Amino acid sequence: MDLDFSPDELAFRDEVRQFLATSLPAEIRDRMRRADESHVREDILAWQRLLHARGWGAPAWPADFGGTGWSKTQQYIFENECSLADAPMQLAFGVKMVAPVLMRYGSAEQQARFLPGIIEGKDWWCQGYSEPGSGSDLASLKMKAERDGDEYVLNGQKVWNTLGQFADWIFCLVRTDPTVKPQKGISFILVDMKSPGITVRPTRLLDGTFEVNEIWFDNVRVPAENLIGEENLGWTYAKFLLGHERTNIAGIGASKRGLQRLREVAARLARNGRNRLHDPVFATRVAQVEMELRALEITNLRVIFAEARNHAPGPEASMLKIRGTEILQRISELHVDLLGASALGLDADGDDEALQATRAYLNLRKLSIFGGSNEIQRNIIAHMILGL
Amino acid sequence: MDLDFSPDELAFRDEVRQFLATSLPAEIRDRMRRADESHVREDILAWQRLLHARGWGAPAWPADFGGTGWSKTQQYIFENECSLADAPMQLAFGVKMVAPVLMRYGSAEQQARFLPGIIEGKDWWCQGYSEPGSGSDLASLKMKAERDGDEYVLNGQKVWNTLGQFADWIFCLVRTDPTVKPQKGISFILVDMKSPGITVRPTRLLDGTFEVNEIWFDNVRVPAENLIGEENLGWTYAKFLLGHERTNIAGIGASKRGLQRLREVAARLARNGRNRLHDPVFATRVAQVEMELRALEITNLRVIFAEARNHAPGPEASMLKIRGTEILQRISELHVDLLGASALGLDADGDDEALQATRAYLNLRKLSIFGGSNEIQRNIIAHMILGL
Amino acid sequence: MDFSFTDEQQMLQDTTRRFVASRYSFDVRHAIAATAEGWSRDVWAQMADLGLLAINIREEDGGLDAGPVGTMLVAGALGEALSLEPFLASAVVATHVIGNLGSATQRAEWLPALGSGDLLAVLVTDEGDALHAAFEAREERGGWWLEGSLQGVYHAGVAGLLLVVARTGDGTGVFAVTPETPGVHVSSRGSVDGQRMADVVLDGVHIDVSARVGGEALGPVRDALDAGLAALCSDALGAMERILAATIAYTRSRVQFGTPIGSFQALQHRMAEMLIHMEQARSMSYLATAQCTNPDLPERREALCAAKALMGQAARYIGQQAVQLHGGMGMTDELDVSHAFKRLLAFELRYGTTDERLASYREHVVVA
Amino acid sequence: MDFSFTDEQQMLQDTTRRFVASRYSFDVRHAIAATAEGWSRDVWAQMADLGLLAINIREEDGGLDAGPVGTMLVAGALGEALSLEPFLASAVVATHVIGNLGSATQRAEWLPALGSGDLLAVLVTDEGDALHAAFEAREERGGWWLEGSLQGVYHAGVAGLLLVVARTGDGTGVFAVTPETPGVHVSSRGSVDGQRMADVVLDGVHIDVSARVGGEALGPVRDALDAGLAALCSDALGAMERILAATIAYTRSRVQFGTPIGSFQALQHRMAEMLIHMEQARSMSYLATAQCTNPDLPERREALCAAKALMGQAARYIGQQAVQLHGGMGMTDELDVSHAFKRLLAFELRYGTTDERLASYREHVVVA
Repeated sequence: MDLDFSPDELAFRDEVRQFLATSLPAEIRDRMRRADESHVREDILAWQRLLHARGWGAPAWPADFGGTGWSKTQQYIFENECSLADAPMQLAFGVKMVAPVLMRYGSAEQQARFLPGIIEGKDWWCQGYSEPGSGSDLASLKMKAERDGDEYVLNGQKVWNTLGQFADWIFCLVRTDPTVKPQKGISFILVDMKSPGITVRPTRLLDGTFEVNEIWFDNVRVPAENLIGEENLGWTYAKFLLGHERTNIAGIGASKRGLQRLREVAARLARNGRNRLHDPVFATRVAQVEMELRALEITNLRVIFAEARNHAPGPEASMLKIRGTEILQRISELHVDLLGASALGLDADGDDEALQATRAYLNLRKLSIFGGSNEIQRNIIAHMILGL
Repeated sequence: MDLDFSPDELAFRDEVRQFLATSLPAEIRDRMRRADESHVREDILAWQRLLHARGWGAPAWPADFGGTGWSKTQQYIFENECSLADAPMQLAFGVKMVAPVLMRYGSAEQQARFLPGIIEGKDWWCQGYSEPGSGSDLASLKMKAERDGDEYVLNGQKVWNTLGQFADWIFCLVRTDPTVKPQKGISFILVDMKSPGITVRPTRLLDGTFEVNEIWFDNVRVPAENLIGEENLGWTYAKFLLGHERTNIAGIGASKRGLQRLREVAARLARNGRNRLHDPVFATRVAQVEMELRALEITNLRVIFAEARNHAPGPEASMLKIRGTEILQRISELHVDLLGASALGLDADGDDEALQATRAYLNLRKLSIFGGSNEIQRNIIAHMILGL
Repeated sequence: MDFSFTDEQQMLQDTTRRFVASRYSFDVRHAIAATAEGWSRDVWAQMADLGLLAINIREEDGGLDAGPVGTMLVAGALGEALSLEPFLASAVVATHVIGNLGSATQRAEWLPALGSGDLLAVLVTDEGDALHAAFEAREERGGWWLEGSLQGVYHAGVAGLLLVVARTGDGTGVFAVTPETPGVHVSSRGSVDGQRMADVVLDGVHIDVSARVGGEALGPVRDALDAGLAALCSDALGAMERILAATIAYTRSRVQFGTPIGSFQALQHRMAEMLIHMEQARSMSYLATAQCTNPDLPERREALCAAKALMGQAARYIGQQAVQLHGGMGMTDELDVSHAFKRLLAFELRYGTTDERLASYREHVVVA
Repeated sequence: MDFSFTDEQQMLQDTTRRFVASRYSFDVRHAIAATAEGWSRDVWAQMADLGLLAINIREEDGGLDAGPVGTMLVAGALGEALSLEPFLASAVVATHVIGNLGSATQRAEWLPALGSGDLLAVLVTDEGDALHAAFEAREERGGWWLEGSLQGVYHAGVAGLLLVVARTGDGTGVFAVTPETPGVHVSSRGSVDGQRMADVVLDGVHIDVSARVGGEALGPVRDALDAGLAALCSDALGAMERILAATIAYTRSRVQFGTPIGSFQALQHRMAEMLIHMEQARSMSYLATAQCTNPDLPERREALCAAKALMGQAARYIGQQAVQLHGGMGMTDELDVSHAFKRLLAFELRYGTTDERLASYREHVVVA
């Protein structure tokens, strides 16, 4: 048993740090630091191109497809260092979600057609899973895809589509057979967002930002060659994808960065008086989070270690999701509580730490809702781990 | 709206205080203070006799039956003052549980036979409700009572019987008709604990004390005249009784006394160093409880006020039960945490505040389990108040 | 001990509730929030017509004098409606200061206009700490010079009269300043709850000696802020009622896995806990109302700190759970839940944060 | 980074688990607890036979030297069995002190006897604070005078050798005292977890100069206590595993309203939360094991404080919920749940309480 990174892993970490220090453009880093999403598409794709140029465009892909061949631990180190350096998160929908499905279930033609655009930072992908009434109960989805010659005709609505307003492509779960039980009649298909009949309406969120969309499909015609695998087997691919969505689910790096920033803000506010971190009551709340985060990092590494041996992410990821999101949310509460009445302002210009703190507090409410609500995660633990 | 007691109520409170100061025997008070239960039967019955002599033997009974005719607010004041003065709690099974059933559903003969022994502090009553497998799901109880001439013959087992090892009488729910749906075949019957065929086995609890019993009934013959009301209508009487069990359910007086004692112990420990209440972190936990208790006292008075107008205790009592028991349990945690490693000892002699604190912490775990577990109370709130 | 309301108080509550029910739907509010000023002068005029702006004016000054309980009931109904109007700032706090501190002339000049809605006044001071004066007043050449700045003063951007609290050298004074006075800079921005607040800068502002409102002002300012705090607590309770009712209704109607999610026990227990928090908050709102005029200042302060701190905790729990139980819908701007959530967040931060109030309470009751 | 165990470590764990499974059932433990001494010399001898008492003795001293990881695995299995034997006191802490501090003669005299189970030694010091010396040692007339008293020393009542930590004037010393020495008063009583502890009074105890164990002892004492803390954390983790497994089994079998109560979602979510607490505790137990020999003392202390504090919180949550979910059965002495609950309570209070450890951690990481 050894909880420390090996010398090789430490050398790798230093290499990543070095790369981030020299290659992450300052204007992108500063926008990320300010949570300024005015250039979100450009920033994320530019960073993807820089990563690709370094050969790190797809940490988790097999080397055959242009991936790094890194171990799970290296991937963990990489993602955490990126968070700590205020680098943009890679867009998961392409690199982490549709790509593994393509590599596992796509045809050679599909792989050749779509994977380069993902790793090279050309195509923006988004996800068409949830529908009105089909959130946690995803298998009840209703959007229709009817075969018509060499095409499918899509009709229906997707909701909680993240950042689809910038997307070139969307991967969708659609119902191709309404006569069988829900899981059996679903297919997985790739749709060009420029197709006629697609309407995207961004939803204004409680923090005033536009991060999710409703998307309507009105007789959208999609070439049958865009179907992944076999018709009506989409549920299998969807579950496979959801398993892959879960890397970095604990958000250790983001939480560490959040605590660093809490210290920075506390020190800056202290010019007018004492540092709030010298208040034992507030400091105890901070210590509590630090402590839980330290434990969660070890728990995360334990899960990674077990996965590397068993080759399958297990229901343990639900624990990481629950505690990880709780910690991120609590750090956002600490930011607001540190700022106190200053956190009331919500429409000052973007360069204001109170505004960022308040926006983050509001926005991060989503963490315990999206990606499988924490209630669903507790159900999974009860059923899959505890056997209840 | 006026949150303060009226001048009349304040005068009443002073009268109660005066009585407690002069009439509560010092040795009883000291034993209660030390949680010394070595004389529990004598102490409780002696105190009942003293209350009766003062005309206060049954605060909630109508004056016709020898009660005080006090308002609900006066009853609340009385119980709280008793707690603050370390007086024994009146034995609820007689005064507060079987007596209201007798007054409402018993015959004149039954009332004349049983009520005097209760109010005069002669008879010790206990309750035969729960059975193995029938706790929260009480209606599934199985203990049989079969009519045989002028008698019922009882066979079965009761569990979680509180203080029945000292009892003269037990009121039991028994199954008189196994053929109908569970609630319809239950009867309510009074049983002399000296009857042949009754075996009482005290259960050792986690704190080493004996507070609850298992009771076996083996062909116990009970005169039919001991049946309350009609055969098979016992569920109605049981529910009526459970409604009455809920006075003083919030335990405001006990919590106030617990916080007083926490201060006393903190001050005594402070002779060796600083008072733990000057540690802002510990003090914040104390303040948190004080604050919630202050709110709960007002909530309790609001419920009493509403009940006095509506003449029926509602599901709001569930809120009082939940928060009241949580507060009592948290105060017991504060006692243990205040004492730290000193609280480890569990078999020192009885006059040791660490021992008391640890025993209380262990023992009070029962509060959220017995009397309708807090989970059941939340179900009640969800169904009866929220309409879910 | 009596938890009933008088017929007059009940009527005031009914009036306000009927008014917001018929005139202040969620859509109306949404439209008002989107305007430049962020509140409605038309609604304000209707509130004046109903007498709501005169409830903190004494009868001898021509008002309704409904007292803390009446104010509690009106503020609660306005909070439930998530009202954006400056009721608390003008009709409670500023009205209080003028009524208690102003000379007969000042009262006669301003109170009728406040009651009729023609004048809107705002007290410019740190609402979280009556002892903290952000401004300095210097007497000179037959007048007063005012200097200082303060951020985040609710509704100061639309006030016709700024009542500036300033240190005077030998105490505390309140000074009536119109926003047009040279050197007065008021810049509005939005608060997280959708109301407007302003940063107020007084840069060498000179006013006439007669602009001082009454004499030593610390007591009346503290009294007015305490009345404001009690009303704010009631406002928050209204928002809690709104958000809990919305959550119950949503979970009853939202179907997943073939059943309403409100039938899932884990969610039921969460809502039961929300209810308990809310009822405890209601008790504390009553306490704040009963104590905000207590002449025993330490007792008053202890009670108000406890009320604000406990209600702040309840606001956080109820607000967060309401969003969570609404799932993705709770994250959007489209339902009332997110707006009530943000109003509850503002409640936590205003008039002394939960942390600050709990620390004060602790110092009063534990260490004492 | 590697979370696997060596074959030797795995074997040690299997050996201990098999041993307690076959020889230390709940009924056996119950019977042992009811004896006057409260532990079993027979069990102790069997543990010695299996080598478990020699795992903290170095190979050159004839031991197995299984290190912190081996100790963690043995202590975890003993904790799961709720073992009452003085493994931690004698085979970990006291053995450590003698091994690291003792002269060659002392090691040769005592270590084999400790490993064989013939000698039982206990370190007499404040386990929560290595810097707090409860005893004074004065050198005089070719020997040492010891004075002082300490309460609640686990297993001191049955030790053949008391290793008393005392202030020497120029530092800290450890002094070997037999309980028969005049002036030594050791009175045993029960701890809440069913183990025995003793109050130790040294009233003018005179011992030979050779009874001092090695020289300056602060470092070795601290090292031994840190090894003890890591083992205690592992013991607590074992108790958590026991109590959670018992709770899951109970809720699966206990039927109410026609279904097992384990099918109620509110209870399922509670148990999911217990699991998360336990897995976080497991991570911290690993951390304590990895760090208890770290030569960087501030780093070690920070890690151990975090581990103890977080595991203390987990112990409280898991213990309380386990009793709650067992309903009335959890309140009785008859199932293992209440005994595991009390062991977890003892864990919270021993080796620095949760509060104390969290405060230390806070001072290290937040204020620094």
